[in-house]
Amino acid sequence: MSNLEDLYREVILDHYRTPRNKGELPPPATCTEGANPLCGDEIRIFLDIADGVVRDVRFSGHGCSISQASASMMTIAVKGKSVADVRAVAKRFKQLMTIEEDDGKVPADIRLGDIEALQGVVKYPVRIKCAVLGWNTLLEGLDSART
Amino acid sequence: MSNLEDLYREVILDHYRTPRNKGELPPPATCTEGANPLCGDEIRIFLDIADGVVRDVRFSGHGCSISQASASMMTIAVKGKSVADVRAVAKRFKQLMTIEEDDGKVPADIRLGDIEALQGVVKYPVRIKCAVLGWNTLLEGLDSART
Amino acid sequence: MTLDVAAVRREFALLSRMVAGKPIHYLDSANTSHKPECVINAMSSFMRESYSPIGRSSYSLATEASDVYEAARTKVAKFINARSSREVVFTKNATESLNLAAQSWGRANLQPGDAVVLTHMEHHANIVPWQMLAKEKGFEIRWVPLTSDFQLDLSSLDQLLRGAKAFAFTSMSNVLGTINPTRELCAAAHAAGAIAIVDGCQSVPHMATDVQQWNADMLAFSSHKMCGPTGVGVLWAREDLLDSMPPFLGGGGMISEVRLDDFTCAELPHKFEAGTPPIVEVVGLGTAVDFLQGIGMNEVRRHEMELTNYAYHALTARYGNDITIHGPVNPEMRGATFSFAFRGVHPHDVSQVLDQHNVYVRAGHHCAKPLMRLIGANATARASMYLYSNESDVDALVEALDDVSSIF
Amino acid sequence: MTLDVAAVRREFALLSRMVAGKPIHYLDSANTSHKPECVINAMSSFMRESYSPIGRSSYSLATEASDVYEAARTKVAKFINARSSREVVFTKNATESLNLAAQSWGRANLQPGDAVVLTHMEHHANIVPWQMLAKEKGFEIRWVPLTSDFQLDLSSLDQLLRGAKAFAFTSMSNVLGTINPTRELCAAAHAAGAIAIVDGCQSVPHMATDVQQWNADMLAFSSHKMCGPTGVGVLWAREDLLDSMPPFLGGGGMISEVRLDDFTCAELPHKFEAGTPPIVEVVGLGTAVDFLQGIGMNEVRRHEMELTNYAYHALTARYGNDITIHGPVNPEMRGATFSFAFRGVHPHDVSQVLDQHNVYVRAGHHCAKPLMRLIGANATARASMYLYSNESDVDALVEALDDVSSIF
Ligand SMILES: Cc1ncc(COP(=O)(O)O)c(C=O)c1O
Ligand SMILES: Cc1ncc(COP(=O)(O)O)c(C=O)c1O
Repeated sequence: MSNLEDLYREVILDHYRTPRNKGELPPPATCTEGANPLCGDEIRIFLDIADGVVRDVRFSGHGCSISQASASMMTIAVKGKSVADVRAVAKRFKQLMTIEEDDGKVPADIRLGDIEALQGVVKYPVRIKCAVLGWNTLLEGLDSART
Repeated sequence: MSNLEDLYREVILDHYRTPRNKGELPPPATCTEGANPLCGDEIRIFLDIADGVVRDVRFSGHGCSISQASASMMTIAVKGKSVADVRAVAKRFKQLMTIEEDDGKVPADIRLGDIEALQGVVKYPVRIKCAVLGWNTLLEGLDSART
Repeated sequence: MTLDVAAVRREFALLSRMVAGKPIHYLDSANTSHKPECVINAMSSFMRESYSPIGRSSYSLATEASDVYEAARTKVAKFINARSSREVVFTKNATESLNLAAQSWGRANLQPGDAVVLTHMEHHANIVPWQMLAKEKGFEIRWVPLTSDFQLDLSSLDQLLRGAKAFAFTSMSNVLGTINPTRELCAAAHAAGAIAIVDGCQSVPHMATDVQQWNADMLAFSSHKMCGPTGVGVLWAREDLLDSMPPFLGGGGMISEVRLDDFTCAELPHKFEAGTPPIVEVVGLGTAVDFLQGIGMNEVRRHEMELTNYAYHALTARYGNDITIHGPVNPEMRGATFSFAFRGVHPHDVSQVLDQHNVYVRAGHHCAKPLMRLIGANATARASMYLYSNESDVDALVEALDDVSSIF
Repeated sequence: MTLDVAAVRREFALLSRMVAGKPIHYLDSANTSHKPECVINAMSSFMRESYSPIGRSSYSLATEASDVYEAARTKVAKFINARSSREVVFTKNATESLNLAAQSWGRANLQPGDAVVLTHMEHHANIVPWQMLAKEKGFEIRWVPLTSDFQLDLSSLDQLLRGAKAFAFTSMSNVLGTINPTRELCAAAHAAGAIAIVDGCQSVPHMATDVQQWNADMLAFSSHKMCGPTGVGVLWAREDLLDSMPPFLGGGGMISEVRLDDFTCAELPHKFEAGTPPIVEVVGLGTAVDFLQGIGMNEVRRHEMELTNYAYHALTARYGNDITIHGPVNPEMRGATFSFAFRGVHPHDVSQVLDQHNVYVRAGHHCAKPLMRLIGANATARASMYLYSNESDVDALVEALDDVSSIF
């Protein structure tokens, strides 16, 4: 057995094996596509937003355990939250992934919970792209929903 | 004093300082241009050919001592000779310069005389191109005179 | 005389590197190969003792360096049995070689209504240059499909080639390992009046190459995959073809005359070598060719065939239906490159776990997205071997895959 | 702190090579520079210990190598004060960089009726790519003339720039040594609505570079002239410009998606780096940048200015009217590159005699035929110096020229 426990934590493997909110949402929900050209991973994020709140979210596509688990955990973290809070969670997550600096702008009460299990990814820089794929696609989805 | 005596023999420097047959010939003499892109040398060979004999020859242009001396000596060697003999001399010269192999086809009585002073050039491969510039242009001139 | 793999490995310092106290198993040679000591030393000593501009300066140091550089060209020409070293153009990599073919030959020869035939197993380097030019010129690109056993499907080749001006294909797939019948494909191209452009990246490093026996028109390959340095590639082409082609990059060294209003080109092969060439890298490539020929390309091929056989059986014996190898079974028809799917685990995860065991395989689309789509995979894991690979590399792969099973 | 040339020279093994029992005097650094031990060692150790594919594979060895490769990009970006390392594209040499500018930016932006402005002192690398494209696209090329004291004649610049889309010029002449007012030239280009493309081959190795202070749009230079390896060059360009440009070479690494009918490009800078890059050479270039910055570019410049002064006076004091130096007198306005005519002796003969004294200068047109025609020379002899050159090199040159007098 290798020492990959840091990367492949039990909660991550659980989300990978049994992804939550996997599937699609019919229009008027928005659909946003994302891809990681390096490894060929592709993801679609469906968002049902009303009154500034993410009422429902789904994801589909294919990818490695990290991208799938991250997307699955992401759906749980954002469902039912205000768009502003969702953006804050995403920002905090990117800070965890070390690709954004902590500029002190994310409110202290925004917590990542289970998602923190992904912090082991930071030791494997190529995998960071896998972990953030769903989140970047989510942010694009929020942008396009606004316009 | 350096040991360049092999390259810059007295007869070569003499032809360089006092080139023979330098100048032009009016039409119907042919004029053929040659150039060495590496060092920028340019030469023109004027040929007056009648009844298969090179009745007169001149050269003009600019170049280093080797190219100028070689052209000057060449004019002396070919003037008054039959075209066939001129080709044979040129071939023998290129054999001397090691850029053509001796295939035994040049008649034994074709001699280079003074021109053999140029054999020191062979030790300086880049200068071989200088030495043969006039000769290659001469051969082109013979070709174009025929057609 | 068979290849002594232990002796060969001693030439490759990197292969005895230890990571986390354990030996490494480099199984990514289809991507790039390691460099033997003789190549590294040739480059260092050249830089320490003989480095100088080539071609342009006439002092003794420069003449000496030019001779070494041109001697390397002659070595490369002999290595592929070219008629003359004037047919050997040094580029920066095989990708530039193929772009040169497309931009120079293609732009001069292709019009709307024309067709270029590619195959479904091409590397992006032999696809994108043609797509870029097709956008500009409006010719058609046609694709040779594959059979279910990972060979080119030649049943409709003559039809595809009808009216085509060029057939550009790989001599060996970098994903499947499939060795294509290059000689027959060249003949088919010629029968249809098309030229044959061979992407030799995967075959030239691994087996003897004879462009005259193939009767090919162009061949592209990279130094860095054949024990040579990065930064240099080769385009070989028939001399008359090169002569007829317009220049590709403009600059010093490739001209004969430059005036304000126009320029004329230098002779071959300089016409296609604009600017200061990769001097040291060409010297290194010359040494790599000596190294490979010292061993013998037939020995290299034999060794890799044995290893292919060993690996195929080791993997399938241990994992049966849990592993799917995308490529031909018969080692005679394939190189030592294995793309595989393992128990539905994503290739990225497979390679991550293998990495933990110092088993280095590539995971991804291998720059062959059209092929990936065809075989229904978004990515594969790929283990690829070379003359320095041995059974212990294979054993380590087989063993490490077990850990993939235990995690996923 | 001034540059300790003796210490610097110890880093360059080749400079202490003896030929025929005598030391050598390398005076061809404008052509290509020698390599310090640190660069040679960085390349060898990288090949022995860390060589691996970059970008495409995800195992630890590959990640490690990618990091070193990208760190070199950052070093180069800082060296020229680029805003971001995404603006730094690795090519094979400056010639490719300038062809990239012409073929990608030029083909997308130039139409019949447009104009590109060049100067009379350009290297063929900054002439021929534009001539090639002009043949295809039918735009006009205009030429900035020179003054009698070997400067650009700027009196009619605004007129020449009127309606021009690009102004491409060298920051330092490789023949005359003239340093051009790059910042002012960029401003003039912009005032006319043109982009400014700087050929930095001769200035970047010899003095501090600040693309932001210049307000340039593109800059091309070569590693091999700045203590780095052959096989790698740089194109820097403003990010928004690079973003707007179509790809140049197609292949692996530069794509985001490839389908049978089309492809999309990768992000910067990868969009312009098709195929396996010169991995080891980029690592070497990174080390060369460290080396130069360790010494300090202002120190390099000061040293060369002193040497220029020394050489100018040594040559004219000894030979007076027998020597004609084609270039500015004032060392503040020129680099350490001397093109000269000597007593009417052909440059080829001059360099031949100098070679006999191990004094290595270049003779020829220096890839600047339009300039040669302008100064009325078919060829010149050129002695060019670098941070490792010293007064003894100059003395040897002066002494050896005496022998030219004695033969001719
Ligand atoms: C001013 C100038 N531009 C361009 C080049 C071309 O550089 P490279 O040969 O490295 O492509 C050179 C050097 O030869 C040069 O001096
Ligand atoms: C079949 C094939 N063609 C082309 C290439 C491109 O070679 P390079 O990246 O050296 O230009 C490769 C390797 O990546 C390859 O495997």
